[in-house]
Amino acid sequence: MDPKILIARRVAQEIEPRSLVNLGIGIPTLVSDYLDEGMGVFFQAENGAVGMGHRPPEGMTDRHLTDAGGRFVSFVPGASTIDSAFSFGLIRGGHLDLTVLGALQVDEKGHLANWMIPGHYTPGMGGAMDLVTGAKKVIIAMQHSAKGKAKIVRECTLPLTSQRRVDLIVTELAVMKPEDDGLHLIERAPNVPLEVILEMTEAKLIHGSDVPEMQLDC
Amino acid sequence: MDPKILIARRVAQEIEPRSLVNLGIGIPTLVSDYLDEGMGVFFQAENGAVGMGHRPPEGMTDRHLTDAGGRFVSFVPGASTIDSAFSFGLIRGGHLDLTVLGALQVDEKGHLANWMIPGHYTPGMGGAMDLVTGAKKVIIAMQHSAKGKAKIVRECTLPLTSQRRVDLIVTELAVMKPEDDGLHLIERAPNVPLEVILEMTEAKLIHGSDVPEMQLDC
Amino acid sequence: MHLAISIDEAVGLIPDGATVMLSGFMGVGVPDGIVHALADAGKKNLTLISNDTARDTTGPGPLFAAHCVRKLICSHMGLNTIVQAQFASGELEVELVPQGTLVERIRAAGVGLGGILTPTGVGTKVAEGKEIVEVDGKSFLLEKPLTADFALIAARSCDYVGNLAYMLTATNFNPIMALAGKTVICEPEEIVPVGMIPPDLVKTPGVLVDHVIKTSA
Amino acid sequence: MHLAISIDEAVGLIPDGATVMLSGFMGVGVPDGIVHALADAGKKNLTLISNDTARDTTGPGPLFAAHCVRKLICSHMGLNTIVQAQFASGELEVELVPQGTLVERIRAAGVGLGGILTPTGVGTKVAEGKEIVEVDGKSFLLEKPLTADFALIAARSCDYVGNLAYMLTATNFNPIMALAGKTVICEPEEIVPVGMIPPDLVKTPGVLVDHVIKTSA
Repeated sequence: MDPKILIARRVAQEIEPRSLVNLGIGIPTLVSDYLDEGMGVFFQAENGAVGMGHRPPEGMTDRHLTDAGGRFVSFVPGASTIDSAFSFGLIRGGHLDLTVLGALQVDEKGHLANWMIPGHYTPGMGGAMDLVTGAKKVIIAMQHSAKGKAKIVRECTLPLTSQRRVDLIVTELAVMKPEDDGLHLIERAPNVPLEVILEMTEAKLIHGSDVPEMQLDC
Repeated sequence: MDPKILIARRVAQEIEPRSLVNLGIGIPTLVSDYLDEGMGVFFQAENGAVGMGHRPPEGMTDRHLTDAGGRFVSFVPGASTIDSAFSFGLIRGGHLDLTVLGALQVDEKGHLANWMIPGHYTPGMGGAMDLVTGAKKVIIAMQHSAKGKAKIVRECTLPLTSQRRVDLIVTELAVMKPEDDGLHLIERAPNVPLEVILEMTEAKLIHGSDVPEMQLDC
Repeated sequence: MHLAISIDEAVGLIPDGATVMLSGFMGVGVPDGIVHALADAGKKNLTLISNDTARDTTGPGPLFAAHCVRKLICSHMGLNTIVQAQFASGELEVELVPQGTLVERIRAAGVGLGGILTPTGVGTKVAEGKEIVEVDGKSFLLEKPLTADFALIAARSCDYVGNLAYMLTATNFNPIMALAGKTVICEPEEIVPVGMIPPDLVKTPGVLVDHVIKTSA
Repeated sequence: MHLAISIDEAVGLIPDGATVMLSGFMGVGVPDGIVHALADAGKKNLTLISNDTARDTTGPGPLFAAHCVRKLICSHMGLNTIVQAQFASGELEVELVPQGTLVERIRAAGVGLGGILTPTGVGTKVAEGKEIVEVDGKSFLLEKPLTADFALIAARSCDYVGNLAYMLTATNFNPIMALAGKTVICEPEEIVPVGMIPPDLVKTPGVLVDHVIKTSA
């Protein structure tokens, strides 16, 4: 299975029926493809959409209806438009059930860094600081390492996005959960040996002798 | 002339074309009757109306369209509805050109008291504190005294509505303007002798030897 | 999707002693059905947050007549004789809040801010006991967020997602309180099928609304 | 009533060195006509407040390509290569602000609050040099109001009172910036007769709008 699709499918399992969910750019965006539409999940975007649906067919797009990346989207029945202050009111006010975001680094404490690489690239935090601070649940969805460099580290060396501990980290190799006592390895990807995960991870992972495999139905 | 109508007509002269105006309950409400509709003044009400017009004829009222006193009103062309946060955003944010309010007391410093008489009656401040703090211009429109008791005093004994100095005080006897050096008497009502005004006023009034009369055209 | 509940079910959710935000302005934009039902049910010791107390029999009036309210947080109570009598006798504890501060404190709770910094009330009785914060040489009152166990609101239209549309000056505190109640219960004038309220007309997205009262079948 | 002005007249109002708020989100809901006209006019030393810098040729992009901007206040600039190059070379001074803080700072200026108290950014680089205010044991950043000489905004519809209606996600920062600019200039997609936008559809009352750009006769 494509690593990105594996991650998206595993994250999709975390989504509760009728919840309000914000998906970041990149892998997180793929998550909506693996949800049953009957679950009544509403997707929010920072730019002021509540109830986003897929990109409409060519010829049916409208420049007034886009996601936070500026891509054309549609609205599901019952969708609504809000302004930017209202949008971040939902986010910071604790009305957003879940945000799924990418990361540059995550560390043993569950701290996230995803908005600048000093001296190299400074995209800016956009809505990420508010999302991580305000959402009820934060899931990091990302590839386990970048160009051979560990992204799950002892302590973030890049500027933090928030003091808040993220709730779950999902990669193509593993599912990890930061807790008070450190970072727990709770699932392995199908057919990935424990040793491979430990080798690919700079952070210290807490784990039992038998780490279960992800259950990706279908 | 009825004292209340005299006050309303004099206050009406202060209103600029195309301005946004909030009228308090009582005498201030009458002011709109003495304005030329061609002036394009918009009346705002705290409860979220921008562009209020007169009470509609019987049978044409609607319970969703009222002023801050709960009375039926109409909307002029170009009117709009806003929520309470937006309404006070306009008020506190300095977007309101003028508010006309009643008073229990005003003093030589131009301080206003209009929301409680401790131990006797506590209606509450409603929107008055925000209006006096935020409006570009504040005019007090009231009868000169209440049951023989002076309302224009040396120093307010009732709890203040705001630290802010009001801009003008209009009564059935006089027009007064608080300045850095005290309260200036700038106009007399038609045929009211200076001595009568001084006798009816507890505050010290600064005035020249010849105080001009109000010019109420028509 | 939000299931519509009956007014009795709504009343059953609200225990004695609850803190309740009630929308409306001088009786306009108030969920009158649930107000009367709470009064009839004889709820006790409520803390009521409401812009005003309207008149004796309008807006929140019935709740005072039935002695449901122990503490009132509002900006104006001058036209309700029952409230004035209960305040004078000490039966009713009252916190008066300037109207713009009241709505902004409610909004702050709803949008996750730590409080508001307002010029309103500085140098007055309202400032007593409150922190002053200086910003660039100007003084502001720090007023704290105001939340509630329940927000009881009214709307013109509602769909089965809970999306709300309001009408004219019946809007007032409704969209703000919808942000701030831990449980938000709406009594709409009509419930329409999902999709009937255009996205740009929705003033309160249904994700904020927990229960919708259906008054008829 | 507000008189419609031409795009050239609008450009003439804005001097070099002005602070300009520009609405929009990734190029959507941006007053594109005036952006291009300002770039063509070669304005200099602008301070630009904008959510993001979109891409090289969209949204505020043309202003950077024409070297109009000296200082940028935004939340995201990752997809505009010209901005990245000007930032790297030191030509462009940048203040990065979390998006929710940015919009709330603009709102604070517009609604007369002394600043905002937000949990966002506490314990991060964003908090450096800023005051922390404790409220009931929790820490919040005090972020100051953000105003501008001009707010340049876009709308779907506008009438000759200046009332504005927006469409879908082209709404974004527009209604908030309309509150906060000292002079507010709107470039609508259409101008309609007064009364054609129903009161409940007006998202920005005309009293906030100073000038409306009419692009055709």
